[in-house]
Amino acid sequence: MNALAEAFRLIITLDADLFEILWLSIRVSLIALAISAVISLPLGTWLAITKFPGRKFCILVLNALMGMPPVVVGLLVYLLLSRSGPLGWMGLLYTPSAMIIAQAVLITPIIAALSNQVIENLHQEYRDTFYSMGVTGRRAVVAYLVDARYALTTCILAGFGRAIAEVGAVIIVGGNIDHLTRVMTTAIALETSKGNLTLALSLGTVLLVLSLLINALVIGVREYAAKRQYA
Amino acid sequence: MNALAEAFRLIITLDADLFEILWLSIRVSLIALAISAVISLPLGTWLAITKFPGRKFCILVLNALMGMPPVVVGLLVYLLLSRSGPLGWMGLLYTPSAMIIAQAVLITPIIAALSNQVIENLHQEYRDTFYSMGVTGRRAVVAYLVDARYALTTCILAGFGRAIAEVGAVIIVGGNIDHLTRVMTTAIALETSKGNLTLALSLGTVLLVLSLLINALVIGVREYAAKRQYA
Amino acid sequence: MPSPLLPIRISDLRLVKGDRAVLAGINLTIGEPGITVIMGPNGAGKTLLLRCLHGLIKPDQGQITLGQLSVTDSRDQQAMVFQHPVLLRRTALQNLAFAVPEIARSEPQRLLRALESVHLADRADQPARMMSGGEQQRLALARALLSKPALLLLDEATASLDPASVLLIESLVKTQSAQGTKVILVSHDQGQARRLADDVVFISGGQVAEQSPANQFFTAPETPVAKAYLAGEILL
Amino acid sequence: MPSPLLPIRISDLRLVKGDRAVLAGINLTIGEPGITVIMGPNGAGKTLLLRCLHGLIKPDQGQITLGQLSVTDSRDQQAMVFQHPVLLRRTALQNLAFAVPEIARSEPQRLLRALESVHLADRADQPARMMSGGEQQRLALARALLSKPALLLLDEATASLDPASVLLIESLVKTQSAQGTKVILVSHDQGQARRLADDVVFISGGQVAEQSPANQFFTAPETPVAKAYLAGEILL
Amino acid sequence: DTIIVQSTTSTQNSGLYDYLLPILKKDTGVQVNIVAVGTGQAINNAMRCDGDMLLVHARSVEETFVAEGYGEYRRNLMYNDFVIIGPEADPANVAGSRDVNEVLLRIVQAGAKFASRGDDSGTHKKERSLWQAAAIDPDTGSGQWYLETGSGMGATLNTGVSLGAYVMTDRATWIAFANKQDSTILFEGKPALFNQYGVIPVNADKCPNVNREAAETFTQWLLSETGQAAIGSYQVEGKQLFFPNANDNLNSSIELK
Ligand SMILES: Nc1ncnc2c1ncn2[C@@H]1O[C@H](COP(=O)(O)OP(=O)(O)OP(=O)(O)O)[C@@H](O)[C@H]1O
Ligand SMILES: Nc1ncnc2c1ncn2[C@@H]1O[C@H](COP(=O)(O)OP(=O)(O)OP(=O)(O)O)[C@@H](O)[C@H]1O
Ligand SMILES: [Mg+2]
Ligand SMILES: [Mg+2]
Ligand SMILES: O=S(=O)([O-])[O-]
Repeated sequence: MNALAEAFRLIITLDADLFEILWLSIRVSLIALAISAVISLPLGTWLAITKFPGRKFCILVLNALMGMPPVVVGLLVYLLLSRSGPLGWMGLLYTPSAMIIAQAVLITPIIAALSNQVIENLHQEYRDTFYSMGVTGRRAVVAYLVDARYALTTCILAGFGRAIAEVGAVIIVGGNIDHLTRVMTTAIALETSKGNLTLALSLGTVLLVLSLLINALVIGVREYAAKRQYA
Repeated sequence: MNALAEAFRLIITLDADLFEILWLSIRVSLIALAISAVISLPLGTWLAITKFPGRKFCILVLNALMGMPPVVVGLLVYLLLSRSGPLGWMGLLYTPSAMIIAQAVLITPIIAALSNQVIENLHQEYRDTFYSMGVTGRRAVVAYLVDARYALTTCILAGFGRAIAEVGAVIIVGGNIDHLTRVMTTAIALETSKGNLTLALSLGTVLLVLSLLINALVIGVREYAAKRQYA
Repeated sequence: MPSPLLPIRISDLRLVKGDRAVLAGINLTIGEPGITVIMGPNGAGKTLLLRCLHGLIKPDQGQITLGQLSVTDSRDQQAMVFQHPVLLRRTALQNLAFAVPEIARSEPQRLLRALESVHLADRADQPARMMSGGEQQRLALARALLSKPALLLLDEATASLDPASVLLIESLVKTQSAQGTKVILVSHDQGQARRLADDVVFISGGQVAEQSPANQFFTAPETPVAKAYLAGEILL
Repeated sequence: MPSPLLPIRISDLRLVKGDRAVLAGINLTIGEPGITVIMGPNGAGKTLLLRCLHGLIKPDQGQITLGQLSVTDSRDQQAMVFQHPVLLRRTALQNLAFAVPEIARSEPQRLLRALESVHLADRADQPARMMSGGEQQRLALARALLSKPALLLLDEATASLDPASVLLIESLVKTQSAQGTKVILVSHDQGQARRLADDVVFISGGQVAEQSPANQFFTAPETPVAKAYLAGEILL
Repeated sequence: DTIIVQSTTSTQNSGLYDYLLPILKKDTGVQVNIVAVGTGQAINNAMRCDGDMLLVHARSVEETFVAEGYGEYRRNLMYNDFVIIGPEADPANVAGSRDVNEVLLRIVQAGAKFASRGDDSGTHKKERSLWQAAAIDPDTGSGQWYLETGSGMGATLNTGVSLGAYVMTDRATWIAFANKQDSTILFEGKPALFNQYGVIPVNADKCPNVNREAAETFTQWLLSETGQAAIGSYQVEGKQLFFPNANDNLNSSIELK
């Protein structure tokens, strides 16, 4: 198809504009992922291993929030950051920071809910032993995260996928402003609305290639570490 | 906030138009989920338990496809279903069927990649026993799916969340036609572009409530079944 | 110094699973230090009783006190080795370090000595889950002993050990007991019970059938059910 | 009718993990029907040897043939009970039905009889993972016996059974062996080995140290290492 | 009878279709499904035969579409005008400008922000032509003061209003827009801001699947007395949004209000 050839051309010539957009996409999504992971992984783990009334309900809400429409997240963050909003004084609207916030909000429930499930499975195995050794609280959370690290990479990659593919939220809070907040997905949406389907598709292909590379990197590191450890 | 009050009003009055849109959202996403699950769960399972060259690469691709931008999926399905596309004769463009196809394409890699991880964990436990009992192929896939059913619900809910929250793909192939292909997310996008932020947010809230109810139903059934079984 | 968790008093302990009373009113007082061996047929409720003592299961009914303490309050002073020990996805040494982080920080050599004591010194860096069944059981024992508990619960802790390892573990347990740790040990191995037991509790069908000093139990069991068990005749 | 998988020939079997040769050149021929007991210290390589025979591990080097067949081709005719049996997240009866779907369809009563034979008839509908250690082991045995294998591999299959259950299982194994199934059994229980073994293979440090008829092995072991093991003296 | 109209967004966002289509349905029985997208996408979709009619406002593109045989013919349908909106405080003081050139010049000189659609739509093309007429190249300030949102009119207004930027928008979308905050119309009513909407039935020779009859019915209804009257009677907040002009095919000297 034309789009593939065009994508190939885009990748090998990689002009400054495309590079700028690509790099912003990566930066925004990775930072959002990092922020989200720091919150969501301990949260998901803690919910898996701590008993308190309302725990089931929290997990339910996390699961439901996986279905939070990006546009809604975008609007909420927009209202928060808009000049008349509570955080308006920070002047973050229509900056990459705003996009990072929106993406982090969007993927936190996803990573939390998925990691909750992973840790719950491991918890069935470790619970008695940890109880017996008096391992609770923070130590337990860290131990679970460490011991489930391989399975958790899939949760993290799911979060990354959602972040990098996301358009509805970032376009609202970022504004898709050229040379400022334009990322791959908003560029694709723009080309689509211009009717440049081939260009849109080839940008999509470039993004997928990028996604593939990052996934390959992460999975590669995981496999390498797993192999080294159990050699 | 106003949006919450408005959402509450929308829910209790639930007029025919809103009901139509809500119902279409649910129908499209659930059918897409069903189609996708029938493909992705066995696929993810099969990839977790079958050794063949290129298996790792397939899993890598699935993981990367979790980051497939909805707009790209929308475009691909559009090109397929467009009058001048290969399946144009079926006349599916701008119908709910087109939206179902797009959503199913979008969430299949997600459910497959997540279930792959879940089954891989169970496989570590069952592998030797299944090998010893000569359980392979279809029987093994079914057995894994049955025995991991509780953990798999989270994967399925993640897929559902992505489907119901999705806007980029369905707006391209559905066209957001009033009384025909307008779903909650495209309605929210429309209201946002009209500047009706409050209405958009309250529609978002309604969608979240719906999501919460469906999640509660699924998780409730899971808990009930788990309890009955291990009473 | 006798264990501060003595006497252990269990009164009318009941646990129902489905429609079966798997613990059907256990009344038991363990007042003496030393080693108490719990015996009884498969499914008698030995593991469940140990789990109740350790606080892993809340019984449906009944009371347990250890010395002045409740089960919860005594948890820190207890250690347990499970019938199927669960080791973390780490090396042998890391498994020990994780169990006793303060010791790992202040006296790391003690971890190595603990490994030596169960003859696993050369396996320090092997992933624990890749060890043989007997090696894992020995590692779990070393882990439990490191915390110097006041009460040590062992659930068939030597079931898959070779004869020499069995004797090794027995001597470690005896040493520990001599240092004041109260040991409660579940075993099907009569030889082991004879070698270790100060007294024996015989459980059957979720109830205590007999509690006697060891020599009396093995020479002249009071109850027909214990007699039959020792002769290998009880079938549920 | 003797087992079609005889003789079992193992030549120069090697397996290296990290920098240790955990199987260091095993040469072994098992030609006679009946029950072969494998003994040896913890970590000797007994489990790994059984897993190689069953095809669960591909050795780094060496050959195995069973009768005319390779390991892979004989898989259908083998059954194995693992040191820690894994049961599915289903009821006891469903576990059996899953293992032998044709029997479950054509003669479902056979499943119930199998449960009875290990005295678990009244547990048919209990989730298997909620059973006691000994109950699980008995269920795993019933599962392995149902397929009427030509070769039955048992890895410490009675380690956590009570004395009566041990005798029960032993008699089931003997019956099976009398019907032509070749049995290879790993055990640390010398009493059991004496009761069951037709011949004994003694493994130590990943190598076969001795292979003798049972009465000879127990009365006059050829190798010092076996002698020490029987006396409870070997420590790795 | 059902047809699909590939349409510009302003007509949908302003509520025109919600008003017209029920009347049409009653008059002719035709069911019209609106797919409202960017101009480029609408034309592309129509070229791929995924619509029976095109309703946009980018005259030169529309004429090419017909010239290349994708459309049967093009007719003027209605017009309104573009306006320049910005914060009430009007930091660049554009309100008092004499003409559009001066508006743009003042914005640049004051260092104020200007939010552009940046999406090659009819509106965007119009805006670019204004910059060109004023001999200013805004691209040098892209990302600094010239903000190309690459989005539809509504999204661009959301952005512009939130940033206190100036925006050129069609009047209909602005009147119906609900998130005005403290922005308001600062400049309007010059012939250079004229905004013509056109209607084109898709050519059945290129696209055999089109519902030619119903498309023709709809087109003729729009151009008829009834349709034109209906368009003229649509109001939001007491203001007329679109002015029918099917009979004027020169539209050179329309009087703007
Ligand atoms: N969660 C549960 N649900 C139903 N039954 C259970 C559950 N847990 C234990 N049981 C039953 O309770 C009985 C006692 O179990 P327990 O594990 O205490 O036996 P045990 O005396 O330790 O036996 P063994 O010597 O085999 O280890 C068993 O029959 C077991 O099947
Ligand atoms: N994957 C592995 N990586 C490293 N070492 C391993 C691995 N699997 C087994 N070993 C080592 O190989 C040796 C033999 O293991 P095996 O399980 O065969 O012992 P065994 O004779 O069955 O002992 P036991 O009586 O304790 O069950 C052990 O020392 C074990 O630690
Ligand atoms: Mg037990
Ligand atoms: Mg072993
Ligand atoms: O309605 S537009 O053509 O300006 O998108």
